[in-house]
Amino acid sequence: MNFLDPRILGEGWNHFLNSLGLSSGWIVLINGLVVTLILLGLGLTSVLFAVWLERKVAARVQDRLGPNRVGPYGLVQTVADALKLLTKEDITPDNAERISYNLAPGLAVFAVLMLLVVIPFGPGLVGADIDVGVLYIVAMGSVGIMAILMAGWSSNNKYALLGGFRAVAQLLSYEIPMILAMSVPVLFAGTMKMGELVERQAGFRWFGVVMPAAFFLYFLAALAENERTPFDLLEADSEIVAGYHIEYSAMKFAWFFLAFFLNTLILSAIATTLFLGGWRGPFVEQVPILGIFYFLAKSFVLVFAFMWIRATFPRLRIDQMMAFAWKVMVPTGLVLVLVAAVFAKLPVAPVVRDGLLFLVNIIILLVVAGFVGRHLRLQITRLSEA
Amino acid sequence: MVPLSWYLTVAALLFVLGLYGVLSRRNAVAILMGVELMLNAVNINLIAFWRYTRPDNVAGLVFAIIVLTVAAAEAAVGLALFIALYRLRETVNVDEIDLLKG
Amino acid sequence: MFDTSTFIRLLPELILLVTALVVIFVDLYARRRTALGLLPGLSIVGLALSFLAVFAQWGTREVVAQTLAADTFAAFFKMVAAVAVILVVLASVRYMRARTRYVGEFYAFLLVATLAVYIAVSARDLITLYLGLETLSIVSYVLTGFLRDDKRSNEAAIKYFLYGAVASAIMLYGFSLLYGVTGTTDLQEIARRLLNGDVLVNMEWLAWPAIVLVTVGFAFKASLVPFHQWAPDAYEGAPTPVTMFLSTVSKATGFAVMARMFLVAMPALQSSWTALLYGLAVLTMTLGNLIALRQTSVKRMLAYSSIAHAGFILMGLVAVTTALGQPFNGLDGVLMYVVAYAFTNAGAFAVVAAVEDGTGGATLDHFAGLVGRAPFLAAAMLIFLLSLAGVPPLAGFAAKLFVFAPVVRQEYYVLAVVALINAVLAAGYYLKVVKQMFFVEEPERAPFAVARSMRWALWLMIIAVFGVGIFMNWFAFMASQGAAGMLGL
Amino acid sequence: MVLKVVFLLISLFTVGSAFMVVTHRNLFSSALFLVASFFGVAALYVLLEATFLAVAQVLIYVGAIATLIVFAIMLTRGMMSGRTSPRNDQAVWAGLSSVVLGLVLLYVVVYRVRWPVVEKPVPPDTIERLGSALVGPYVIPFEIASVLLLAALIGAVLIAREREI
Amino acid sequence: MAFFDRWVLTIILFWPLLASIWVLMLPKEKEDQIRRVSIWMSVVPLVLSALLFVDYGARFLPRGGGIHYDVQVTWIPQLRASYHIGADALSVPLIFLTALLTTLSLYYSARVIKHRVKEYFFLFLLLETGMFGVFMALDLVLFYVFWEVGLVPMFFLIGIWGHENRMYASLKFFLYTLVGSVAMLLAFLALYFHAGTFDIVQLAEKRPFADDIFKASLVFFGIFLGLAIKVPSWPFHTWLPDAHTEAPTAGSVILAGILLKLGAYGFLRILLPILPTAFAYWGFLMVILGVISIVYGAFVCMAQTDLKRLIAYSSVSHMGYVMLGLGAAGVALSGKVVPLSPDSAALAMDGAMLQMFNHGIITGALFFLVGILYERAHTRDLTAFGGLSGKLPYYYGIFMVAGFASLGLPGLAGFWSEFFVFRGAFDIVRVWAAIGVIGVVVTAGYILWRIVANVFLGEFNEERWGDKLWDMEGYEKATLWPLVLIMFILGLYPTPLVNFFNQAAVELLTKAGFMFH
Repeated sequence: MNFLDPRILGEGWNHFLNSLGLSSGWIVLINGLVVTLILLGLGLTSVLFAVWLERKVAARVQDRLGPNRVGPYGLVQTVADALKLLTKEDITPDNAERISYNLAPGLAVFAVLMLLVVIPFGPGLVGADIDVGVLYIVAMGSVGIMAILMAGWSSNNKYALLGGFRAVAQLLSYEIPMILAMSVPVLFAGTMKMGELVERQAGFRWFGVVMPAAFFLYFLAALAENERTPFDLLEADSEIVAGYHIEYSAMKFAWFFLAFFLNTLILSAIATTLFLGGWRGPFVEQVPILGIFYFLAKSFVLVFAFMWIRATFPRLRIDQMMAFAWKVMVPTGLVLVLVAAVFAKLPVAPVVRDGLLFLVNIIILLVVAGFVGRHLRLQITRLSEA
Repeated sequence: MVPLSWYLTVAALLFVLGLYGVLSRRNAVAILMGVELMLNAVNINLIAFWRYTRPDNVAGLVFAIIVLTVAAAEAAVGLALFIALYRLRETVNVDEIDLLKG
Repeated sequence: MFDTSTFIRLLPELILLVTALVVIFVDLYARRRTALGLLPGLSIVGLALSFLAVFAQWGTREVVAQTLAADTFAAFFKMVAAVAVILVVLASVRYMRARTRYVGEFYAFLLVATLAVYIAVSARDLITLYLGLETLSIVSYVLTGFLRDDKRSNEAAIKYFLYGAVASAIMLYGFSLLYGVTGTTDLQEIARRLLNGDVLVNMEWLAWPAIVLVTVGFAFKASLVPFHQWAPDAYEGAPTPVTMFLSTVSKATGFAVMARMFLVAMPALQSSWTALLYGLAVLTMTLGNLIALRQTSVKRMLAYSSIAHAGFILMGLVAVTTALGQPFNGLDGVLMYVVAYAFTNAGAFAVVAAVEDGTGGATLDHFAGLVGRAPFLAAAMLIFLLSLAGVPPLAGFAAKLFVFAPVVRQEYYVLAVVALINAVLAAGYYLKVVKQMFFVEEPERAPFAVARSMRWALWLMIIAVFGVGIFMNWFAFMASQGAAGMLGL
Repeated sequence: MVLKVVFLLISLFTVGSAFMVVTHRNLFSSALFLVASFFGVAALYVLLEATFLAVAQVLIYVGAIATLIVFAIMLTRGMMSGRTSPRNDQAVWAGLSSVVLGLVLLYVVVYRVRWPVVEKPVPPDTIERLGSALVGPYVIPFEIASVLLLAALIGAVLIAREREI
Repeated sequence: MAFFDRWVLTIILFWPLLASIWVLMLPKEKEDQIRRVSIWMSVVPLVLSALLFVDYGARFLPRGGGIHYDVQVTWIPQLRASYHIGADALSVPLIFLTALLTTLSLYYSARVIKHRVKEYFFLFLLLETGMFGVFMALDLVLFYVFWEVGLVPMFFLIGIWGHENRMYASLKFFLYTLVGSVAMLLAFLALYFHAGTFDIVQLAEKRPFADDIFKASLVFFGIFLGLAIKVPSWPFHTWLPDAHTEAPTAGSVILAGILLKLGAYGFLRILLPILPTAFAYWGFLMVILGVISIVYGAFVCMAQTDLKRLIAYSSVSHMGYVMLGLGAAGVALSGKVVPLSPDSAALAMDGAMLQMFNHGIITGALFFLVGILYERAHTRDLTAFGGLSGKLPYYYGIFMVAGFASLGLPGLAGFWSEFFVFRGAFDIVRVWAAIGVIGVVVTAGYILWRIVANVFLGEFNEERWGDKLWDMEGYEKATLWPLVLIMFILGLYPTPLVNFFNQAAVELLTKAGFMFH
């Protein structure tokens, strides 16, 4: 079964390149290109699938059929749509700020694609397992915000600008609970390397299971980061007609579209890595290639959850959304980080520790839920009185 | 390996460009951008010195991190001031704020 | 490395930090009326406790947490800062209440600024030093622009901010060069490696750029010409209590770090920095005074005067001798001047604040006939102005004595003559204010009252101004101990 | 050799962007060039084997500072139309003095001073060292930095907040 | 006696300060009480200083003078500066003069000053402490402190209660004096660094810079500037006419009577003992400045139409005598000119000191007289008057006494001092003394021709003055009689005072290294 271990495959590949008599510089270059191509291919294919899935899920929730004409179960529908988009006329508004207008979509995709580099798809299957992987993810996230700002500004459109503003407000706000949630496993594992984070979740001691509250926090923040309902205010059609990408059409719109779905996938992938044990699963030790399937499976479960929520929930009001980030999620995140820091140093057996941690997490979840619930009830009473 | 002086040259150029921006711009935000360039130059210096003279002592890196942090705090306060200024006066051009003179 | 003794050494800083947090929380949760009464009291208690904590440790000379120096030099400045900030708080009670809702934040910021001063004056490491200075600066920007709906306050803050950001960037570049050449951020270590010439060839080529760049940052904090342009605007536009703070504590900090930086880290380059500071001192006092002569706003006049005084303080550093045990070594002059000046200038600005409160402005015209309208204020202002002019037996005289002395000792004749001319120039515009207050009579203008806390503050400062002048010996003793106790020398 | 070429490309990109930052008429474009320049600097850090700093550079400079700047530019957009000259009346002097300062710096820093360069590899545990340094010898700066950030946060909110009625 | 010796100076020194604080505490509406308190309080130092005069004369003068009643308490140990006060044959008479003039001024002011009474008396008493302090200080820091303390109240006295141009005059007065005093401070510091102490007695023993005439001169001129501005010697005199003219009457009296003496006193107390070489080296310069002051001052008087300004310029001229006397002593000290009699140096100095005292009395009286006239006429224009001798005979009489004393009529105080100065100076700097005599002649000219002829003789302008001018009242007589009496006493029997000053002069010159054969 060794040939199914990607690590050995990689060694073989390197061996093959060496046997061709290439210098080490070239090998690095070729490997880089190959990895890039693989990641790109994987990413883009997944997007095609994800778009189809989204439409199907939404249709099912809304009691429709969804795409079903092009290809089996409409599977090729997305390809057709993409082709349509690519062939449409590319419009640039007259007063647009050309450079940033044209750069923004590319940058948006670039920011997300860059994240693929650090995600471990399977044992040893990672583009570059850098020391500061988690930090890198956070850093790249801010580049995405930049792209949205550029788009919003350069379109020279009121709605686009408003969308841009909202984007910054929302994305920056939710980045903080997200970072806090991400730092919980980091603290616990004592590393920022994505690969090692997965290693530390051996034996079903997934961080998401041990610390459900952190996972939940991350998930909520990811929803917002991905501009998904109920946090899709920056493109809310009914308010600001699609927000920052209102002026974009054809190819450039496709870029944003791509970035959006890629983001969904990658946020799920990160969640999988950090909280759901990454590629870990039964028999992975024996059949490493299984890791990829486990990884994709877990990720798509999360993606499905994203879609489900999108199709189900109504949109929040902007003040509610901001209040939720700053008054609920940030404090909760801080508490969680504190708890994790304390428990990571607790001198007890791992099992006991994990059990305690789980309990504490559940308590925190309940308390927060209780607070939010009480607040909501109060508001409702106040509304009904008024 | 790239010689240290190359890095220092880049840093010096960034520094001087930043300074030029600071001295020549009218817009407060643009001045702030110049300052950020200067701070970047400083950080290049620090990290280059760290790498080339004492890679086993992290003082240079710590310094650079602190500079980053301070830069963020400074930018936050500065931009808040600019926004307040714009609200009060509808301008962020430095040579148009001249209530205080003498 | 973090044992109990470290915490005890850090007690003054910790007290300030805790007080700041308490102030914020009280402000959040207490009723507004209670808070208004409580907050200044809390701040003063915290500052006083912190002062006591510093005082209790007077005489120590050791390294705390590797990057701080718990020495008498730092302790001296800390005590000055604590006392001065207490006065600022007293002077701001009514002033700030009338102008902003965010009183709690104001006091918290003052406390954090004091904390930054504590850190900066005791830093013995480039990183800590920079961070202390920068924290002080950033908090000062906020304090300056605290009255955000007031165009002047905002403008002052922006000018302060822009100059400050640039100056600190330039200073940092100098720091980075120092770090590069010595490979360390520890001041003493830097001094050692600079003295060991073998570290690098051509060090003398670096001396000037490094010193000039580094000095820019300090000169900005201490508002030395030509890095002073922010000062008059910031002083005039800032809320007057903040001006008190900027012109005393903040400025003193500039001198403290300058002294430590040059004396501890760069004794090897003394001839270079002395020459630079010499020029700066001459420029600073002359220009400051000449421009002050033309002012019609008392606040602005005091601003320029405080620039000029920075030049006087600088004389102490120019003429510093490394024999820090002896009196009149220059450094003790800096310390004396800082104390005297803190009380005096804070007092003068406090009177300005009170006059602003009572008359709505602070131009010379608002001071006309003050003696008939608020005799206490007029008398207090007179005392402060005379002290600024260096008339004995007030604090300013003690200060002048201690900075003139080293200059005479080093036989810097030109500097002495320049200082002489400047002393007279300065007296010229101080007397202008005195003239307005006492010689001009405005019987038709109504008298006005002074807030009680302000009265307290003024009395304290008057007593202090006389005290420093008459019991010069005690302060000189502290100053010489402070100077001699600088860690690393 | 490859490194040198890469270095030159990156520096050219960085300095070029910086040049555009200070000369471009349109402030928003200036800000974008600033971002580019920040990226270039981050790349230089990677060349210097300071990965953490490179990431931090992107995170803080691009993610926080540049975003703030762009945000501020958008909020004050009435002024960005570029109708008036972006330069003040002392631009020529600024240019001259900058050039002079640059020449002096380059002459002294690059040409005159012999820096105490040692050829040593970066220890593999640099990040651990950095972490322990921040809570070890440099704990005071670290803590003060946190105080500073909190103060700046409150201060910025206080100042930029909408006016109450 | 021990108690007296130890405490008398301190009590004299701080009594007025206490009085001023008392005044400060009184509510400002109770003007009469303020006046009473000030006057009676000021009598105490007057009595004590008179006692001091008698006591010193009886106990110490016969036994070779010297500094007595000294108190030394450490003040700034690091700098070896102390609260060191004491009095010798030179300062005892001057302390008495100060107390006397202050009491008279307060008494006179009590009737005249009706505006901002409290502040006035407060400042006046503060001023007295400052003046006492200068005459007593034996420590340079202390000396400087009191020197400056005297400055501020006078600034206010001129600025608040002065005449039309008071603001300009007060500012000019303050700034001029400040220039000098800061220069003096720098020079003091140089002395300190050379000798390691601020104590005047010790410094006189150590003779700093005795072997380095360049640095000695530098220090000398630092101090000289401060003192010469105060004296004031030509060319530093320009503040004086303005200040004197604009000051209120009592202010002018004190200014001319005592503050000018502070400068001359400094020459004797500091420059001569501590820097004898430089003093000798630059003695000739002082002679020249003195003679220029005498002649220039006198001629300018001739051109005045403002009565008060005239008296003010006469002060420049009269203080020139002091400078001439001191300079002559200095020249003798240098040994470049060998006088026929070694006593000439002491004589010149005697004359200078006598002149200090006499000028205080005489000019004080003259300023009172001018003030009295101004109170009635509200003008100081000489030409506006005429024929007052008939209308105000009493006033005329007193004025004539003071005027003749001023021009040095034998039988009155002024004669002796001029006589001594010229007698001493002739032997040492003959030509310059001779030129100086021109000044004496011109003095007679302006007293008789400008003042007497214009104001008292001629025709009375009935139309303008009618019954607006009346003769002296009781309090005015009471103010002036003591001064007039002293003029007569000193004119007829100057011996006691000359004894004092001669003792001081001999002492100072001996210590400075002058050889009496």
